[in-house]
Amino acid sequence: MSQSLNQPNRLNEGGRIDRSRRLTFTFNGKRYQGHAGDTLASALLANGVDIVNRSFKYSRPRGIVAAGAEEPNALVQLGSSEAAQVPNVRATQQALFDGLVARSTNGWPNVQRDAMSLVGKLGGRFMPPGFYYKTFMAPASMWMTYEKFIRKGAGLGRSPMERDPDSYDHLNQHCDLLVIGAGPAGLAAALTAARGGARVILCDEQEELGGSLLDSRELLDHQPAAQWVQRVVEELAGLDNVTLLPRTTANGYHDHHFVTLHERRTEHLGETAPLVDGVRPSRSRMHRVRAGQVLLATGAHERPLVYAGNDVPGNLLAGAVSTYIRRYGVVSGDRLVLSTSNDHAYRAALDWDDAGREVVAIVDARQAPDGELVEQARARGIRIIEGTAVIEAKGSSRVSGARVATIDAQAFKVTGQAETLPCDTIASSGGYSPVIHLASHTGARPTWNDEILGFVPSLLKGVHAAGSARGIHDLAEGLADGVAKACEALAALGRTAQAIELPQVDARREGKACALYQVPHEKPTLRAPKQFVDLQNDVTAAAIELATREGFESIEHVKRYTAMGFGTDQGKLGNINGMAIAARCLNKSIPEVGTTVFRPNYTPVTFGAIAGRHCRDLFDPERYTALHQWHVENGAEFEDVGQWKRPWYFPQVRPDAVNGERESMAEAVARECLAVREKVGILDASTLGKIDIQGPDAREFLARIYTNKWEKLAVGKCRYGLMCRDDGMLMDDGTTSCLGENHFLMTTTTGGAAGVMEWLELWHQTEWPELDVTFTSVTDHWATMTVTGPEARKLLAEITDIDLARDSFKFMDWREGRVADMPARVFRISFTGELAYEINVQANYALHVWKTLFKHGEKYGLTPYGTETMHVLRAEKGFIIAGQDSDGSVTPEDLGMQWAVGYDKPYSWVGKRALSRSDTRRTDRKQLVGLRPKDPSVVLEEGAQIVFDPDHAIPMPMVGHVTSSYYSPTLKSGFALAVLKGGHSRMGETVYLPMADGKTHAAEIVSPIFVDPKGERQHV
Amino acid sequence: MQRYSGFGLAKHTLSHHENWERQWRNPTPKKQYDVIIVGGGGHGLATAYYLAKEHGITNVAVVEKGWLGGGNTARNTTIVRSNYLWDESAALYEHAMKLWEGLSQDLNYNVMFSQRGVMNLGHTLQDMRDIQRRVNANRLNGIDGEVLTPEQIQEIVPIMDCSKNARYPILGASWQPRAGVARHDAVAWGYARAADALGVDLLQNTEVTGFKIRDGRVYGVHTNRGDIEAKTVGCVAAGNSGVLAGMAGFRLPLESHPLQALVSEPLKPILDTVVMSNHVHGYISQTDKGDLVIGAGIDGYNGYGQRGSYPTVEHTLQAIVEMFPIFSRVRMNRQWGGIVDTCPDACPILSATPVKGLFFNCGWGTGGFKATPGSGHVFAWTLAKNQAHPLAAPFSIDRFHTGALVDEHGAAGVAH
Amino acid sequence: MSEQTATWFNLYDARPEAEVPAESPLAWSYHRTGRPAVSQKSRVVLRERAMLGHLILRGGAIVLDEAVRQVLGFGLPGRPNTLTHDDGGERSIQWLSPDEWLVIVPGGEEFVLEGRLREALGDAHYAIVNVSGGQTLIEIEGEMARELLMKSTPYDVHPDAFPVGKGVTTVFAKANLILRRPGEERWELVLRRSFADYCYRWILDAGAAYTIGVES
Amino acid sequence: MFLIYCPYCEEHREEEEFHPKGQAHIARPADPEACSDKEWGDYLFFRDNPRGIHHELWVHAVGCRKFFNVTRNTVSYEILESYRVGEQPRFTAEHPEGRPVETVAAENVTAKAEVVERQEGVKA
Repeated sequence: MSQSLNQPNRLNEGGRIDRSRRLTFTFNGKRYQGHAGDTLASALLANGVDIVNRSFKYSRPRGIVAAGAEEPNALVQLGSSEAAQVPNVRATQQALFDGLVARSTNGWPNVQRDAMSLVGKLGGRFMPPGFYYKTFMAPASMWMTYEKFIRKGAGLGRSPMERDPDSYDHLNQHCDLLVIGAGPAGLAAALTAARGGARVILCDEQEELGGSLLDSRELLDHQPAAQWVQRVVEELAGLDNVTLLPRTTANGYHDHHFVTLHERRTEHLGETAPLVDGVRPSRSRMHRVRAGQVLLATGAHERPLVYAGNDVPGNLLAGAVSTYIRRYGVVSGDRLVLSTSNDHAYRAALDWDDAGREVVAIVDARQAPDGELVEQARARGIRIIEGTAVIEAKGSSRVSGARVATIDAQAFKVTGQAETLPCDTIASSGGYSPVIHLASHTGARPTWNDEILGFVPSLLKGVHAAGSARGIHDLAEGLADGVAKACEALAALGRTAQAIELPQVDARREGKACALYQVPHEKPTLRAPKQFVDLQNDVTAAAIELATREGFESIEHVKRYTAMGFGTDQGKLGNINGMAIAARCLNKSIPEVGTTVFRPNYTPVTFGAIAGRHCRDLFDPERYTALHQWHVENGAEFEDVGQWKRPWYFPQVRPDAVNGERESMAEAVARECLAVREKVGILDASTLGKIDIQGPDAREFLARIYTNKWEKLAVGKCRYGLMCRDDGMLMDDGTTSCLGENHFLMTTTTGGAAGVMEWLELWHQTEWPELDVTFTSVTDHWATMTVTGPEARKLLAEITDIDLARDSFKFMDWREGRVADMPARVFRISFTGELAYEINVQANYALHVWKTLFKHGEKYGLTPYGTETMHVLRAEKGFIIAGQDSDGSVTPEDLGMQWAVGYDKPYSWVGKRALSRSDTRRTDRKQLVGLRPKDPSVVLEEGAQIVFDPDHAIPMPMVGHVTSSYYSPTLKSGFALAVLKGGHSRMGETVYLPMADGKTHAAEIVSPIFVDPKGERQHV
Repeated sequence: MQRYSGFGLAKHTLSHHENWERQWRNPTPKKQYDVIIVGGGGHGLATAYYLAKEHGITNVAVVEKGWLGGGNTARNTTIVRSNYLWDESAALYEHAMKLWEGLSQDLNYNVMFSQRGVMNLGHTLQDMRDIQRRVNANRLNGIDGEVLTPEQIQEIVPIMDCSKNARYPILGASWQPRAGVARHDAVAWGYARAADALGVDLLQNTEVTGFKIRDGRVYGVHTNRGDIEAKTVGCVAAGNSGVLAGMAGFRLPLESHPLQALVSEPLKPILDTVVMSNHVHGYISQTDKGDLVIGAGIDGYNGYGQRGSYPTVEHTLQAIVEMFPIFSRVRMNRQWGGIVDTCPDACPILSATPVKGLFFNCGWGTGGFKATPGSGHVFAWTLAKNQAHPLAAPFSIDRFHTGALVDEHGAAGVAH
Repeated sequence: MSEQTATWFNLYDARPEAEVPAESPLAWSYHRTGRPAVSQKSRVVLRERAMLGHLILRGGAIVLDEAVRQVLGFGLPGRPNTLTHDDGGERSIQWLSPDEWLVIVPGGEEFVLEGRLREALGDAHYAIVNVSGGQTLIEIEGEMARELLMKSTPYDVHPDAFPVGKGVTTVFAKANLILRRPGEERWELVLRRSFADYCYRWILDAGAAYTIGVES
Repeated sequence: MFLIYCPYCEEHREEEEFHPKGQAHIARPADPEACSDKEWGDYLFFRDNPRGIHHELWVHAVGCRKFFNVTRNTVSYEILESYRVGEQPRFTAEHPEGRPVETVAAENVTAKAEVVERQEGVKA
């Protein structure tokens, strides 16, 4: 075979690429061409690009090693525009598209000539594992400076600096059987289950389904395996009960068979999702799969051998060599040396030979290998050197030769003279590790199997593994295993499945593999040239040996001390070799050293895909009242209260405005406050929680859940209540009205509504099921408008048929009637201390009532006000806000609200017992008081800490803090509420508030009721 | 103990690193010790170290069922800060902070304590009230801290979305410049090496299976490697404390919950402080290796599985992308879970128990790592003197009966 | 209704007699976000059925069933997570919990219905709550309606798991709602008023890929 | 993410619909005023925290809003059963393989009877 003109390593035929479609791409600023069907890695190899990156710690040149998810080196920064940057993309998993732009993540000024490599060469020896811990300690003050330099070397790729133009979404999936991996076992399993009528999802991380069959030398039914794949995939695609997901990685296996599958929907098309019909589809999608049973057909990863210089570009996995040749028509060099411990890897040499390139030698660690593939190689005249291994790769930016020698793997010794074989590629294979990551996510520890020289997964109930994923590497057996496991999985679901007919596979005799991990060198490991175990994190065999020497004996310690396995590949290639080396050093067996644990993700997933659509405007629900549009149109600023958007204040255009300037918050609030105190204001109080309570035991229930008494509250009356947890601390408050003998309407704080509802149900369902009472949330059903101020009655009278006369509709009464032609419940309760009516109407009609009020209200100066004014007005009256003036450590007594505590109620209500514990009986507890700054122009800072002695040295004994503080336009002074140690008995004393700006404010302890202490105004 | 220094490193380089000594021995358990520490995490090792160093009690065994520092020490997000609300907790964490500040030198082990500042964001008016309350309290307690405006925040973290049109706009933040992060594993190893050098026996793969108790007094422990005796036993076993208390015949007001964390792939330096938000719920920093370390929420159920529920991770990353929209295309590498033992008031227990001679140090919840030196220091004092250290006194088990909780949880929700 | 029970509960028509303008919970959404037109390309169509009567029934199944049959002419759904409806499909009852049902009737009927049910139920233990102002119902239809739901709710909406006649309360994006399937092609979503805008914006966002249209 | 069987909805639902509410079977002392501070503190704050089988209270918050109990292994996270408030578990630390169904059913008869009575609604 000859080679393609401008792609020196591209074969003229073969592979699954589309040669008619040429794609242009840029790598490190240079333009290249590849074909549709290429990965970035195969295209780079085709173009003879050897060095794709620089290593993390030593800045050594690195090339492509693998062909899939296990690739440790070929990490690139993708993206031509700033917003489309993606760091650390694995070139072996990135499909090539036209216009792709990528660069190496490390290397300055470029990967060919990297300045840092000098540091690596010279300084590398000064950087054994853990060297950070042993140095940079003196002088102590210099650490932050040292660290600045250390940080300069941090990272692989870089974050984009602009917002992501793409979107991501989630799809919730459910199935009977999830099959992960569409190689031979997965396809056989999926087809079996699908024909059995089960709901099946089949996913595979590669661009097309088929797995190892896509580059297999084997024949199925006497035809290339890929043809069988095509037939099976076509049949599956035609079935309604099957969902096929190529380009989809199962990245996490969570509890109860919840598996996340990350589908790359558009990454193969461009760096941003291309428009379809004018709509930009999601760039990638997370399938949140709840499966009945899961079958892991995830295959195996080949283990490289660990020998000196094994990181020089041109060292590849044997299987990768085959994959590039057979799947992409790319042969990665001219002269190959294969170093192997098993028969299977011989395929690489045969494929290389088929590609018309020279196989210099096969170096087999075994004595007298005799498998069928070995015989095939012999028959072709390929030189096979037995009992030997590549002990060292020569070359710096590309392999130039392989030093091979006979070895004694058991004794870890080189036993013969080394011979140097000139070559440009070394393929190695030390065996195959089942891909057990997903099973490991479930918490099940894998177990070592000496037969296959690898860890096999332990499986929870409902999880199955088939084929290579559990160490069955033989094709015929793997196919049969897929069928068998699918039948088992379906049986567990109570379904039956018929075994499908399997394609005919020629039986192949394979010789036994031998155990070889680190290849011995003539020099001891600490003195030999670097033998890499974890290529991405630059962890060497010497580092592992040193770690064990220093007492790090658990594999977890070794990994953490050396950083082995902490890269973005999670040690897919290196972990087992690392364990083997640690075991050798500690004179233990691999399973004695520990096991290997993997965590999600199997391969990294963008934050965006995990976040899905829950970002920007949809990050969290915004809850609106029925009057929201009016508030927006009338210029309200909004405050976030829980998920609600509440009007905070309504700044108006200033009377002296030239360009429509609006009032400041202070100005708006002062105006709103005075309007309420002097005329009439209106508040949208719809966000308050409202719970409809019905049943013959409703009253008894209230008496148990609230601190105060409810037995005598008459129909037509309202009462304020405090709700405590059973530890005696206030949790919520609100007004509850008696609508009928067995019917109450409870209100809660805005933020507390959902919690209170659940609280009521908790007590009813678990503690007092004998009480006949029901709770229904009506928060959203009723819109609530508070009309308050001296003119409230006059205004309301204009539009209601309810008799508002002072004596017929008293304070803390409620009435029903019409307001603005709407049936309404009107509650005469007040949170401002002024005459107030809370009007509840069915929310669909709220805007009409609100507007009618304004139509009639203009002449009374009706002013809309927001939460800030509400806070000022209630604080002037000493009304607390649960959660602001109380904080989970405050009892009703601390708040001075003994009047709302029914000490002699027959039932020991929730919170009562706790009030008599020794700590709650203390007299020096923090208690609610008012504070009046000595300087009336001062508005104390909310959260300011209170001291008795302002001259005390730091640390100062603090005796309380300011919980609420405002400027009162009524008092023409600042004022505050605070909790203060023993405050109730300290009226009139002076306290101090030392502030960050150096000023110390003095304030007098006063009653928390600042306005209308006798409460006359609300009764008018 | 082989002394570590830059010069020493150079010397070892010449000998191909063949002469490094073990960082700690692997001793055979003795029959008897003066003090047994159950739990070889950061807190346990620190306790042993300070017992030996400050109180001269060196006949000490640290009994660890797995490997040293293998529990929460190995699985946290490494944040160190002391800006707690209540005087009692602030004093304890500030005590720890002061020890952190000289720890690398004290241990001759670089724990990479990096004081890059911690920012707690406020997104609502109540958040801001809580922040002001806490920062004011910290200031008067002598703990550094200030309240930042959105403009100041933007200056320190230019890549954060501080705009008004965020779902929950950032209204301000608390900022503790002395706070930061440390290299978690190194803390355990540093204490282990220093304690070992003073004579402490570190017994790994040694699991306590019961306590030897007679007449209401402890006199040793049963382990899978035989019985070991001591008149004083301190349990520092984080998530497993409840199980140990059960062996000793009493209950603790503790629940063990999964707490998850995750890291991104390594990125070039982009974030050089720690940013936390309780409201949108996520916290984030960047390690010296370049990983973004992100803390997720605590799962509401009990769990010893070292993993939690996936939606918790989703919510956390939604919060991170909300705060840092540019991270949308950054990729999450790995997630894991720790087991946090949480008290109803989100404060620890440092206390004697109903069994004489048996002490517990637990309940650190999400605050354990940052307290490591302080916790060990105060607990060592308590074990040595058989009486609560003044800083430990407020954290006795009794408080759950008297009601004198130190309610960090209820007060301001400044967890983590 | 006996004299005594009349004072047990407060019940009255929360709807006006006069012509009073009303707004559905989605009024603000239509104003701010708008309604993408339905076209040939629309593979999902959304329509609101605003201003219906919504009642919550609480109590024992047997007693309520008897009363409901008497008043509405069809019974309570017997199994969890199912719904029943009258012949015309205009009136429906959905199981919400072992002692809770949602009744949806044409707008304006709910008050009369509540009165007649109370009469039929007499002194039995039960509760009826009118929640008509607190929620609205939207329908979604079209070939991609199911996939749109899969984007939004973890509940299994496959026909095997969600046959016609089923209804559940479940998670929807970051809100919750009632999801029902009254017909082969039609899904109904009962949204809480205060979350309606969020759900609407979510649906439009998730439905953009299907050129979702909203019927006026 | 757990898949939890709701004994009231009679089907499995996703964890996102539920809230965990701590240890199950915590009964409030019948006479709080007769409790010592210690007893009250035990009731308020002290909970079992086993490694292994644990009985928990959950609420189907986004669903039927009913509280119910779950027996779950806190290490493997396997859920062994869901059962209604007032009923006794089949799987316990002493009987990890489960007690005979009939024994549990007999215990729960009384509890069930009460539930049925309330559910069916009794005409006064």
